[in-house]
Amino acid sequence: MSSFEWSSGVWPDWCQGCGNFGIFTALRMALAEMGMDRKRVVLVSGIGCSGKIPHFVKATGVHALHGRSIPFATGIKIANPNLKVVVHGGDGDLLGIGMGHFVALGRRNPDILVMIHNNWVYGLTKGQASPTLGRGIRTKALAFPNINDPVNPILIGMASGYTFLARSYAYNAEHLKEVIKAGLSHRGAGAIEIIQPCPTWNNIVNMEWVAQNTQYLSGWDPVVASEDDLLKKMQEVMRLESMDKKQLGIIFENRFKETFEDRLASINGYYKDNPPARQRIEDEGSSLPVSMDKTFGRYMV
Amino acid sequence: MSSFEWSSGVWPDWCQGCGNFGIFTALRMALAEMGMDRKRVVLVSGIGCSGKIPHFVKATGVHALHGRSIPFATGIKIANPNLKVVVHGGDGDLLGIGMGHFVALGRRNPDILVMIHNNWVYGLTKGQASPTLGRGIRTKALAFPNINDPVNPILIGMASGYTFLARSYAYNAEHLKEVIKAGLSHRGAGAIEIIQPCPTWNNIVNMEWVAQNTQYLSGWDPVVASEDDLLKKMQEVMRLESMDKKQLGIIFENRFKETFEDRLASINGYYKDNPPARQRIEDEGSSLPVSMDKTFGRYMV
Amino acid sequence: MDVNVVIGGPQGGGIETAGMLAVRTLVMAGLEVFGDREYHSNIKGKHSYFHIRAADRPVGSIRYPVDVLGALDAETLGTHFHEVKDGGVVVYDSALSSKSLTRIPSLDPIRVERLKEDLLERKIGETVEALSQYLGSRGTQVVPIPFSKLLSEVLKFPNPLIARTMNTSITAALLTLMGVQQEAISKAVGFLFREKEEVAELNLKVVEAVCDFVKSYVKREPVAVRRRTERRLLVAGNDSVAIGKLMGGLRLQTYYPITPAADESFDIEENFELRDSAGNIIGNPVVVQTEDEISAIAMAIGGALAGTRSATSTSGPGFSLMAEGLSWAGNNEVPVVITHYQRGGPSTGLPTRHSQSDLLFTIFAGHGEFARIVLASGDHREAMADAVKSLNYAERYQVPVIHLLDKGVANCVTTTTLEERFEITRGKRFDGVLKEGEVYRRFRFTDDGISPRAFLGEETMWYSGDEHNELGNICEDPLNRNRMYAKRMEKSRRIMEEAPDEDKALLHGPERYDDLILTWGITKGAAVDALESMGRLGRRVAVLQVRMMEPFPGSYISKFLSEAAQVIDVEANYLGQLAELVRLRCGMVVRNRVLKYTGRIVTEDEVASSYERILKGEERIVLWGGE
Amino acid sequence: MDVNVVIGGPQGGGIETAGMLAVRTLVMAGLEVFGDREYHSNIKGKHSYFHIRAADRPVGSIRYPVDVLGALDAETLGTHFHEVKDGGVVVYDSALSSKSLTRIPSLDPIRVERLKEDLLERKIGETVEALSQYLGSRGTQVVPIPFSKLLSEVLKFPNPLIARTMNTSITAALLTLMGVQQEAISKAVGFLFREKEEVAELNLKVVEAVCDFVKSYVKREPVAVRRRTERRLLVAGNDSVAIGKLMGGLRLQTYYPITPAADESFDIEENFELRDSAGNIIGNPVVVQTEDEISAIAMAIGGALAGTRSATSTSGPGFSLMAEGLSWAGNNEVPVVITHYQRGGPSTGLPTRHSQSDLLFTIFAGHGEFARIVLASGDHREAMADAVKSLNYAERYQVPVIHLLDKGVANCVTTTTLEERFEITRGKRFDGVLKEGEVYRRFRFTDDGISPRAFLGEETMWYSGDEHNELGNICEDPLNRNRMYAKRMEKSRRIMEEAPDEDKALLHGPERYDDLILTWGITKGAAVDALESMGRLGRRVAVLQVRMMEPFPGSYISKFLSEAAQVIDVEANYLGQLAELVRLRCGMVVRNRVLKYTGRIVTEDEVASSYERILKGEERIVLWGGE
Ligand SMILES: Cc1ncc(C[n+]2csc(CCOP(=O)(O)OP(=O)(O)O)c2C)c(N)n1
Ligand SMILES: Cc1ncc(C[n+]2csc(CCOP(=O)(O)OP(=O)(O)O)c2C)c(N)n1
Ligand code: SF4
Ligand code: SF4
Ligand SMILES: [Mg+2]
Ligand SMILES: [Mg+2]
Repeated sequence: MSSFEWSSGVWPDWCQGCGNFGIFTALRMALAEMGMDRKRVVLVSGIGCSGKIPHFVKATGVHALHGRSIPFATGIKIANPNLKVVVHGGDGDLLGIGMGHFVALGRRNPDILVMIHNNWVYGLTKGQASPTLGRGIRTKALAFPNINDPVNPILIGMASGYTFLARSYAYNAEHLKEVIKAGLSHRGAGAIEIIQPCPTWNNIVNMEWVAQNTQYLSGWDPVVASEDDLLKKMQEVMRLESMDKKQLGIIFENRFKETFEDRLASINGYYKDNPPARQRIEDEGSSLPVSMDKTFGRYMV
Repeated sequence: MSSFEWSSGVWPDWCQGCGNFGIFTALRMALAEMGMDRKRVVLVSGIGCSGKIPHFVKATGVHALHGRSIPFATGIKIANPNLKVVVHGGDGDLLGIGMGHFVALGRRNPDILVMIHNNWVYGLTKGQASPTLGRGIRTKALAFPNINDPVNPILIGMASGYTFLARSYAYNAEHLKEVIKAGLSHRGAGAIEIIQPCPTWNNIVNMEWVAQNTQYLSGWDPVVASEDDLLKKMQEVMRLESMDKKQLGIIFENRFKETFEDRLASINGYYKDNPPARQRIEDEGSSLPVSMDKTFGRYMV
Repeated sequence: MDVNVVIGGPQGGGIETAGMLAVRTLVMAGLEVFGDREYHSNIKGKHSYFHIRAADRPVGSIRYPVDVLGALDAETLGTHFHEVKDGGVVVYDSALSSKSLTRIPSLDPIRVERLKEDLLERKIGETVEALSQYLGSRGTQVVPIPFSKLLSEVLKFPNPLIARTMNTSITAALLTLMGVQQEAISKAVGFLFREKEEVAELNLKVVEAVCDFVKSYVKREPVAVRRRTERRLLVAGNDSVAIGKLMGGLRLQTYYPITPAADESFDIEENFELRDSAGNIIGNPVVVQTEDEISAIAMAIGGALAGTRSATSTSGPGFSLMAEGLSWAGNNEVPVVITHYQRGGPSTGLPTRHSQSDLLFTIFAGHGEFARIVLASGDHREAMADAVKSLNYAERYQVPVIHLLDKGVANCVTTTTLEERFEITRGKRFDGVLKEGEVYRRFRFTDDGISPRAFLGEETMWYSGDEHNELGNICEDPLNRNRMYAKRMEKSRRIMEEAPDEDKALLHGPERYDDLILTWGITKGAAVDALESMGRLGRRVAVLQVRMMEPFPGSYISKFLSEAAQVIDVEANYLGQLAELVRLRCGMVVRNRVLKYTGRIVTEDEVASSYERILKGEERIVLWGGE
Repeated sequence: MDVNVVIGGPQGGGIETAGMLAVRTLVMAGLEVFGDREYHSNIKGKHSYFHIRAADRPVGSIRYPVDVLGALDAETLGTHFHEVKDGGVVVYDSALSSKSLTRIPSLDPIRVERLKEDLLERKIGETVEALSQYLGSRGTQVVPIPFSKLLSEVLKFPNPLIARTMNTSITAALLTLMGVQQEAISKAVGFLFREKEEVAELNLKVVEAVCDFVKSYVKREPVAVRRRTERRLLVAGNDSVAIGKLMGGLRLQTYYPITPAADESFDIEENFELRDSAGNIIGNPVVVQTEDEISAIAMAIGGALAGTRSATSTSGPGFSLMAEGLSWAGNNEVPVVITHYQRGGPSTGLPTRHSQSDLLFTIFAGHGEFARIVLASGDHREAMADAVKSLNYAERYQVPVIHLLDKGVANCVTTTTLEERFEITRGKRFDGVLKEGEVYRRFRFTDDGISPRAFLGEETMWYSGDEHNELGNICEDPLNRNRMYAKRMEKSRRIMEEAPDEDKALLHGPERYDDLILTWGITKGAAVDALESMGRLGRRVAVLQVRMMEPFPGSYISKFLSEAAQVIDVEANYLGQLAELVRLRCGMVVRNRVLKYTGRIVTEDEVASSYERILKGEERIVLWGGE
């Protein structure tokens, strides 16, 4: 299946030169190369330029609420763990209004991959500072330089318990595709920070800036080798993230943590075979013949 | 002024043996010893057992909304930076529903101190797991062991940009008092995680547990010595936080970051002398005589 | 028989168990029982009480004055003594006798002031002793029992154990004084502590010792035990809803803890192994505690999209936070259920107290316009059935449903009968058939306005909070807009056409009436119970209980209202929100309003006496009974 | 004179500048102008247009068909050609001639289908060329101008520059064709680009070249320039509100970006140096972009508690998220202002389109009951004055105020006169006097129900979302509850008693009328503009514009309604929410409803023709005009 077949045919209405085109391309390539079953792929997105992406992809799309794609996705995944659930959102969406959910996802570690379209601005509302914009920077639409410190999604993600963390670049579709594939293959909560130029509002982050301010990781092993290795790996990630240049590639992967699906199964033995979306709930229009004594005995008189 | 004079006289309705009593005591001691002006002290709290504390203190109290004490406090501080604004909240309040604001506070770094009453449970709603409860732990009211990973407020705080981070213990009022004093003296966003036993719902964290699972920091210098020292200090904090025992004391302090008040002043030259709450806005019942041309010239025709 | 009992003490001091023990005992004695729990937003120490009414006919409310008061502390005596009938019974630990009634730190200063004035006026001293003399002088049977002495001497209990069984002691004593047989008490104790054998044994001993001691004080007729054959459930409203949801096929419940909703989720979690009569597991729900209510509604929506019957359960503050998600569900025709238990507002308000003040908010919550159903239950049996109906309505019409309850229903306990089977209708499903080249259209325009629904994973499809075309893709075209908007909105009309009358409103009492009490929620119980005494005033009175609040059955309701000479609205809020809604939807003005917003439920006698006052010309009556 | 112009092109392609250039030029020519912006929820590429109406009397709406269409792309021609008057003017770049009208990727598939049908029916080919022939055949003056050639030959512009000045070119051309003098255009260009000298110069050259070229095509009378002496403002509603807030003493604005509210916060930020006539700074507001709307309302409340006039500005989704904070503000009697610009719902809906569908939601938003004010402005002048009034009302009654606007007001541009002084009333303040041992009571019971307010820092005090006593400490006492609840609720009555009539509703047109148009918000403009033509049908017609929505001036409104033979409700939603509100509050049924929910504003002619249809017996009319 070619990546072309993953286009829905809806016209992508991003600005010329928008990094979202690169993400769109890389995503389709990854889905095509992995031979995904489109019926099982659910892209859940927030509101923003980034949030429109599911409409353009020929898979199921849930264009949710600003900042709430993660809980929508979590609900879907819990109800039907057989779906491949992917989240797309802007930096404002996921790390501003949605920060509480972003952290909560790490704590749960469901098998959901989050792609952060990081353009440092609120694109669709005309260029306000997003939570990733550096302090002192004044992008096009700002009346004053930004006075908030930026969040680093990798560090917040690590502190929140994400088990897969990576960074890539929207205009390097090949690299991004590989990172997405790795993210989709990982079992657990993953986040990819995608540097996504927004030529319309972000006059700082252009190709030149990226060339000067990023660097592809080489010789870096992101995988936590053993539980004892965890601290060292995390400290190293911290070092990577404090470097002048943004590191591109897979930054952190921890395969030792159970997924939320496994955890649910641990307290609910029927979960795996019988997740909510698969359960029978009626019998020819009637509720199932529950045994009152066995199930509700404590209320009986 | 004795700490007794900082009691409002309202009966604290916490359970016998609740760690909140210790926090209440230490707070009053700190305020008394620092000779604070009670009119200028504003305690802002969330909803929970912890959230009731401002009612018991003879200072101004704003018992806000569940999870929203931080933005209430931020609005107060911005409007009147001459107030000493302190936040009290539960672990559920600040790190669950309020996590987005908790992170945002770090990014802004206003001179606000946040005290996290960490009892690992939702006290006032009868003992559900809070975001700090360890995975696999089953406190009294839980039907099953907890399946979420805990957040570590220190690590999340560090990733969010807090400039003062500490941990103390509710039953060690003397230690806690000193930590609070240090926090109140620090200029910038501070957070103190207070281990707060909840004898009613948390049957795990009792005095014994604390004795076995905590340790007072000694020989640890929390202060970031220079901007270059930052990475190392943060890596060290990570190490401290990955130890089996919880470290008690001041864990991290960074004095190099401008406060939000300073940042506002940097883009708004009149802010310091003339913050919103101090500005004149009328003249004998009329709006001030604004110069239309100078102020609104661009709209004039 | 119609007996009212209050057992009070400090929150966390065993009042909950005491009350449930009394309730269960009385139920086991074959009586109809209704129990109301009143407690502060506090875990331990503040005053809390259980008000129990036992009668030989079904009851859905409480009454004042009470026949029996059992006090675990002095605060209870000071707070409730004025509510005891002359000739009633008051039981307490004789160790309290020297206690002050007013120097009690947990007592609200406002309450202290009022109590002092009251004592002064009645010329009562400030101690328990003084109070008990006063009560005795009014013909009340005051029974201070030396429990400590009794239990230490007879049972050789150490002090802490005596303290821990004080609730059972007091309860056993007051039940005995009411004429209940020891056997019934012991049975109830056995049931309550069925999972803790040792505790059960200790408590049984206490019962024995206490009953033995109290026997001589009994002045009442023994309560005759009625044997009942039908199987019943003894439940709080929270339990009812949990059972209904489970029976109704709910498989995903999300929640963020909040009073008085959280117990329902606890219930579901604990009852999670649904077994058929052969004992086989037939499905098990997942209960997820979320990081906030925004997440709770979002996850429930996610579950619903995936084809799972999904709900979330909350109260006012949480519901406020769900408004945005509700609007998304409305736009996307998502069958999701929000179970909303009202409590005292605004804001945190009176978080553990009753209220019916969110009616209009639930009807208009969420920006923009969309169809929704708001279904309000008036008692425990309805709560259970409506939980099922809500899930059915949601899927049948593909709309969000708000199942509206209140703290009264949530926390009051009573018995209800058991339906073993409920109807389940899942609505129009996509049959999987697509023509060559055809793409599944989630929002296909159809004649009946309902698009066949496929679950996520069955086909590719799109959802969007933006206005969308039939495929679910964003579309700003004005004509598509008009059509899609109308498709969503016209569901309300359809629902109203198809809903059975019993879901719209219920008439209690005579079919032909002079005056009509208009009410809803738990307040219905008081109104129905008051029918008999209201009927004695010479006019025929009936009660109209409205159940479907949105879409509102305007013409159905109007018909009932227009047949009444006087309509009297009774509800637990300030505005008379149901009366306002009636004005909005029926264009009829209900001027007589009996309102209560203290956070305590409306009592039978409050309804009866208000009716009388209305007949005498009063229009707006504000109630305040209950502590 | 009454001319309607549409200039369209791809979003981000300079339409905004083109429109503002045309508007300013026409204003400078002394005309009254009203401009409506229509754009997709998209940054670049989707179709967008500016509809401008210029007349010699004040106007508050637009009309169809239009006199002049200026097209920057083929999509504009295909989309709007049917809206051009026979005999009108169409201007576009001749380079478009060979373009297809239907093979345009940015065009919605639904729109493509409809366009194809339309072209087929009218027997027009699918190219611009074919369309222009068709239009010419209907008497329309079609003017394809070879801009590229012109600018490269005359001005030696390189291609990119030609593209970037295409908007000025088209605008200059169409203004010239309308009979506007070049001088006026050049002046407007000079103003628009006043901060970028080079750009100004380039554009001035373009104007010169284009005007020169187009001159020969002009068939219209020259527009006579009227000199006006009074000072006016040319503003969008967002600007109006920003100016009003600044004049009204706002010093803290919090916001989370959302269309169509965010521009207001930009405005305040940029206008932040308030200077008096001597040029001295007299104060400067702080504008804070928050992490979400929950934080926005919470911070604004915080600011208000500290004594700062504080507001937040949002639209539907954000307002939904503020419901919980609003309820806290209601409980704590906080003077905070929420400026709410309605847009198309539900959910994300039509985020850049007009709507008036949040009326009932704003009135009932937030759990529990509390007093609030909802004040709705109908035009730009009101928007400014009401921003001040909202701040005054909030402090005077210590209630949250929702200043209710819509996308229509927010984004439409027009001129308004200037008030240089507004009344400021800060309400009852604490005088600092306390008796020995007395503690400041923030919620003191007073005769007029308003407690003297101290700001944080002036005294110690308590606030709580829980029910509280006079001190602000948690209190669950039932009698205190009744009193404190009533204290809050009774404010509504007081506000209604004291509000001046002009804040309640405004009657436009004759004082004695046969029929009455009931409306609100931007829709008022269309209704008022339609008065003249409606009057021609032989009946006296007036317009009642309701402004205060909560508390609702029921009796004041009833009086007007009851004097009309027919009342016709006109608004931009599905239900007719104002008509519903009237039913609720006045008990009067307004059956005739003219509704529009496509997201496009109601036009003058839609009101006029709907009125005619209503007279002929139609009851519910759904409008759909505008692309
Ligand atoms: C609750 C809510 N608040 C505000 C908005 C308005 N809004 C739309 S997109 C957006 C932000 C977009 O920024 P980001 O998430 O970074 O996405 P981008 O457009 O940059 O891809 C906002 C605030 C909304 N849709 N919902
Ligand atoms: C929006 C909202 N949701 C839920 C609640 C109910 N609630 C009251 S206290 C509380 C949690 C308390 O836990 P925590 O914050 O840890 O405080 P603690 O009681 O343990 O001190 C909750 C969920 C609420 N008040 N508001
Ligand atoms: S505004 Fe920026 S992010 Fe949005 S579509 Fe345009 S370039 Fe992309
Ligand atoms: S429940 Fe726990 S936290 Fe709350 S008052 Fe009791 S002991 Fe303290
Ligand atoms: Mg962004
Ligand atoms: Mg807690």
